[in-house]
Amino acid sequence: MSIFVNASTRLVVQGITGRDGSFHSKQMLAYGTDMVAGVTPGKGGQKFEDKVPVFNTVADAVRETGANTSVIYVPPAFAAAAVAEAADAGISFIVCITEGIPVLDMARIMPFVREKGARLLGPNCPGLITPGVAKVGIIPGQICTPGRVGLVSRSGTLTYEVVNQLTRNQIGQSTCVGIGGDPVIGTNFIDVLAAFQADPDTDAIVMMGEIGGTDEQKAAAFIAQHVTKPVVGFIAGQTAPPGRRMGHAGAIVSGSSGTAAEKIAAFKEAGISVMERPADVVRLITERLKN
Amino acid sequence: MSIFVNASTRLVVQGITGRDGSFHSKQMLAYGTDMVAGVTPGKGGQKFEDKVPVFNTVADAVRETGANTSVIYVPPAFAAAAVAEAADAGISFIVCITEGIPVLDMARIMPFVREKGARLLGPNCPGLITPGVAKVGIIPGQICTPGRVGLVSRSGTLTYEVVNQLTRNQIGQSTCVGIGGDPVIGTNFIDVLAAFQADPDTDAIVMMGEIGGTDEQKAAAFIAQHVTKPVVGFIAGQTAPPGRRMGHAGAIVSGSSGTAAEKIAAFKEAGISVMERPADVVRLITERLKN
Amino acid sequence: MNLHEYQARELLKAAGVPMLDGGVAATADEVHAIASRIGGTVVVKAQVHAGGRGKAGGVKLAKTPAEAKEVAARILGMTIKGLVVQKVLVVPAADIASESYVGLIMDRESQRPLFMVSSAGGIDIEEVAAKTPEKIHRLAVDPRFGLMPHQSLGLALKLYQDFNQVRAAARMMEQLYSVFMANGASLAEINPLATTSDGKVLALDAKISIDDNELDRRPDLAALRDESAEEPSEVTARKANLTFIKLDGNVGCVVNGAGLAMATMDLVKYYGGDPANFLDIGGSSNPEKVVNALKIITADPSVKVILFNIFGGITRTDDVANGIVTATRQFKVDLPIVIRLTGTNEKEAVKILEGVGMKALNDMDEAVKQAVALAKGAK
Amino acid sequence: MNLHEYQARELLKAAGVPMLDGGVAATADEVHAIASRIGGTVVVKAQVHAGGRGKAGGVKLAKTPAEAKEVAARILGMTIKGLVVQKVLVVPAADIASESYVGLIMDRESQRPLFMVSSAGGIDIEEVAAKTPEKIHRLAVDPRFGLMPHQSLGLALKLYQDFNQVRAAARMMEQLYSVFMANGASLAEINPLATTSDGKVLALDAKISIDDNELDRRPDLAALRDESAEEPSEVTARKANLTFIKLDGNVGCVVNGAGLAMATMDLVKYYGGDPANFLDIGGSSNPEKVVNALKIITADPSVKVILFNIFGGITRTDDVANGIVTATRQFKVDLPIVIRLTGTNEKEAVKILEGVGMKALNDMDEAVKQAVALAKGAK
Repeated sequence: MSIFVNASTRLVVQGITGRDGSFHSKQMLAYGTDMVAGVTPGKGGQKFEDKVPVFNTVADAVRETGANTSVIYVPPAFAAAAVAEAADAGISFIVCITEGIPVLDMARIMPFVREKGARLLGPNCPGLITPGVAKVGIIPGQICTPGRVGLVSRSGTLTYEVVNQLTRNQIGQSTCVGIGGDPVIGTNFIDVLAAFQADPDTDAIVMMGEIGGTDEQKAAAFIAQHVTKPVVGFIAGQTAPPGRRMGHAGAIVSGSSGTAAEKIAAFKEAGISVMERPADVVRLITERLKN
Repeated sequence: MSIFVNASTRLVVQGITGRDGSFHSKQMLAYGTDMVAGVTPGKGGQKFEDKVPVFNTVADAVRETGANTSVIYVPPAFAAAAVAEAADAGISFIVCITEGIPVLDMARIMPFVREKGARLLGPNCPGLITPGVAKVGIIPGQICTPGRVGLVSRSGTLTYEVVNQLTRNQIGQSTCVGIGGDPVIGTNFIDVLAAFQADPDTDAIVMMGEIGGTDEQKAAAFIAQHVTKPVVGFIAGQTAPPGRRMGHAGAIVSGSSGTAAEKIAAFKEAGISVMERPADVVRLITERLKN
Repeated sequence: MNLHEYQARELLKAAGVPMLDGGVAATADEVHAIASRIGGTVVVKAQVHAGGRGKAGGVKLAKTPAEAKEVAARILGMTIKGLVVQKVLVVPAADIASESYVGLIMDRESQRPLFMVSSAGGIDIEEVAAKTPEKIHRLAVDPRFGLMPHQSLGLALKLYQDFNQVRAAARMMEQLYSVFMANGASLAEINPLATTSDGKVLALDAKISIDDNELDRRPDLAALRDESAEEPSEVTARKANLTFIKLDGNVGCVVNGAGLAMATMDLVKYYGGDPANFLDIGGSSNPEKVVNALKIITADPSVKVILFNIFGGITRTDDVANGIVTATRQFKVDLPIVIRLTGTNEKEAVKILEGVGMKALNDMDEAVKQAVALAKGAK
Repeated sequence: MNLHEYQARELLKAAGVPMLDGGVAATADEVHAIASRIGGTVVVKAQVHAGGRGKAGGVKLAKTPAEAKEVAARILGMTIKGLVVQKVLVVPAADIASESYVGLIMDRESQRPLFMVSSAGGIDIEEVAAKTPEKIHRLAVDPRFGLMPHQSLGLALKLYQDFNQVRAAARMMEQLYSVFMANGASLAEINPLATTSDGKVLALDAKISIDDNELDRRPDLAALRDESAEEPSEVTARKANLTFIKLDGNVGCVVNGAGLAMATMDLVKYYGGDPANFLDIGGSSNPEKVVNALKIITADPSVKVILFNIFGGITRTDDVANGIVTATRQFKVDLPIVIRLTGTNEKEAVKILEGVGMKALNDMDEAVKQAVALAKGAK
């Protein structure tokens, strides 16, 4: 199968009539995603591309079309509210592409999303794709091919780079997931790793991290304990300058952690094969799948 | 046994050094309640009545004394915060005596109390008493006697009146509970009725209602469905003038409900024996316990 | 505490709710000035804490300042449901195309602020609710998250089709919610929420009630209380921290606790008497309260007997006894007093009363029977 | 966006945080005036967005207005960590009895605002945290309920024994939290939170950072940005909506996406080169951004080659190609440009570039290798 999106995904696009929303909605439609509805307040009753009904509210869309998954392209000032709207309307999987959402907006609505039992992917993420089945977000469909490698990444375009390497070498993907790099996100590495571990159609996992924070170290510890499938990893930012300090508090919270070296060491300790450059993914995955 | 308070109740008094708090704490102590701590911020380290240690915070009290039940006598402006403090400190049963708490304060903290898994009784209630075991609140201990009739009431002094009638006629009580009459309360009739129904040491229940709202009708419906023990009921306010209307909204919310006649009818329909006056409780309980 | 319409308008206006500019006046001359400033037809509205003002003649149209003055002269001083009109609000007459209803109330059941909205607004909203409840749409707001944008939009979509009107109404609900929460309201209503023939959405009338428990910490709101618009005996009672409601009988009741007070009135009736009032001296004990209670009750000439029914809990019966003794020393009480006391510090109380030659009963039924008999004997 | 100390003080002061009255000045004469007004010994503090001001000589005591003027003349214009001091804050010298630390930061892990407090405050707080982490007390605030009174009291009890000081500190944490939430802060710190020898609790220094994502909807906060206190190339980049960090190498990089940008720099290094910068043109595509990116990179004389690495997703590669074409028409680019483009609208992009005689590579490794070789050849 795949994780999070599959053949029963019924997608509603929030912000379907906006510049980015309409552009990517066309691409998602072209890819064959089962897009059942769009939402733009004030444009209820229209049809997008002459086939997708547009509603004023997500609640209307869910009631009329049975949508179960949403993808959000609304501007940053309204995006957190759009996430809450989707969760309140009973959407169980929400993908928020929007970049630049105030962090406190997200901190305020995340507990609501959790209480409603919804899963949020993002924000500020490229979404995800289950090649050949459904594309939800902005990952270019043409670089993907169906297969049995699961991919999870904190970044957008770096994900594409690695997926592209895999596809060009005939290594297909079960699902490719971009979790986004914002301070407050709905789905983290561990959530995705657990889903891949449980997915019978994923044989190996590629995990793309970055410098900063300790999410990669936590994911490595999770992998050591709970993931039996082979994992290949990458950390971007080995040559990046140290980030600006966020007062004393930033230093106190993060301590000395967050460097590429520390993360790579954690990966190695957890038995993850570490790529030195994106193109290494092919060799390493091939090796790990052989053993 | 009893409900809510029993031999394992370890009580902390919030506001133990105030006028009402100290007066009633002495009475609770005299009754034999296992009062393990008091809390008054700024008075940590003192001893109340030379034996009960006073702490600055409920968390300190819980850590040092293993308190599991709290009773609150702090002034109205701080009382909702005191409830939240108790819940956050891990107190599982909180009794709030304070009258005059702003309703929105309670509306804001109730979800917190629920999330913490605590039960709140009140506010603006007389508390409860398990005769011979523990008194938590302000119900006069001398009017109670141990036995097998459970009592629940929306009002304070009316409860005493009825308990007094029972005691004078040698009908003992398992637990007497005053739930309070505020718009937002932590424990309602149904919660208490369910507890009495489940309590092997309660044989019959006395329920004291008032005009206004629909809680008594809902309780009656609950009794018809879930309570097999005999119930005797009273509704105060048969001759009271109708309450002031709260705008159109008040009329829309409550519709035509809330009169004594309607409540008495609901009681009768649910098989509850209805007292015409407080003194009737003795005759009715005796009758119902015979059958 | 109910606010006057003009006070509610000020709170809503400060929050940005669109409404017509008006003015409040206590004299007909002031009304003339306001109507002149506004120009055109105005509405003169009595500011009283009573529903059905319009039907009672307290709301009138006036085409000219002179007519407004004339109308105001009639309304000012008028009595509506027992309350004298002291002030009027003067606003431009609106060209109304439709009337909606928006109400927000603290709901006991959900324990949350509850929105009720209907596109069938106006003075008959209660009839709409009773006969066609499906026309009232409800939403309980979770105070942890506040009124979320999709919720206000969802409510507004129940009222309007035009999206400019939808957005305007949604914004007003957010403003109404913020006024409600920021001022500790128990009720906030806009009725009608009107559209004008040129498509604008406006609040034409507003009603706000503040939770009395907020007033101690909000002197700004407490200052809005208009005592001239209240029943004098109730003002006195409130100042003494007593809950008092005047009734038609002759047995004056002084009870601690609302439930017991009602049960006492019921028992007076049960034994053939008629209660003169509901009076709850409340929980915390304070001899001064008893003195004030006696003052209020003895001021009512129809009272023939005073019945105390005190069951001590947080109220200490000795405090009540002391209050009775103090009161009878401060002023002469010519009426018979029947006292029933039991509970906290009962022994001390009985001693105090016996010290001045008064007797305390222990049984409620007996005390009520005695009081009823005395009231009948006095007739 | 980091606020200056004097700006942070103003936000905290408006919320009621007690602090010493001071003044901000851009000239030594103004400092003299402020010091005269204050009277007594003052502290003159450089207002720059850099830590370790004190150690760099940017914070000085002055006993008289004349000395304050003299000190200010030295500090104003001084360079601290590459930033020129444009303004100083002048405050009375406090008689400090103890120094505590209070910090509030948006915490990734709990996804909540996280308080960190320590009675061991002052400039060495990071060392305290590293060596004796048990001296730092933490509390994540649930934004659904806000900072509850028992929580602020609990934090304050970690700092003080004296209950007046405890209450004062608790109140300041509530004020700090409200400033944090009301202004979309990502950081708010008071360090030191000092007690004076007469027992008062005061905020002596404050630091606030605002989430950049808040600024669009908060022009009041955006107006606090002091561009004179920033690296000029970074100001230009920010205005063009680019993320730019200058580095020491000679391979100028233009990449879309932070992760790919870092991976590109890593690959430059991997193939023996040195990146001249980190530059992320971001998600949404806009030819103008590319023009600005090229302007910023070509302004750096050490750059020998420009490397584009664009993987189209939300960014359309044809937009980027158009941007390159536009830029090379607007101004002469003397440097070799290596372009790698793939993804969304790739075919159109290649066509656009070929139309002006430019070539686009498809493989990242190949492009990086070419760029590194060109940079080396140019030396």
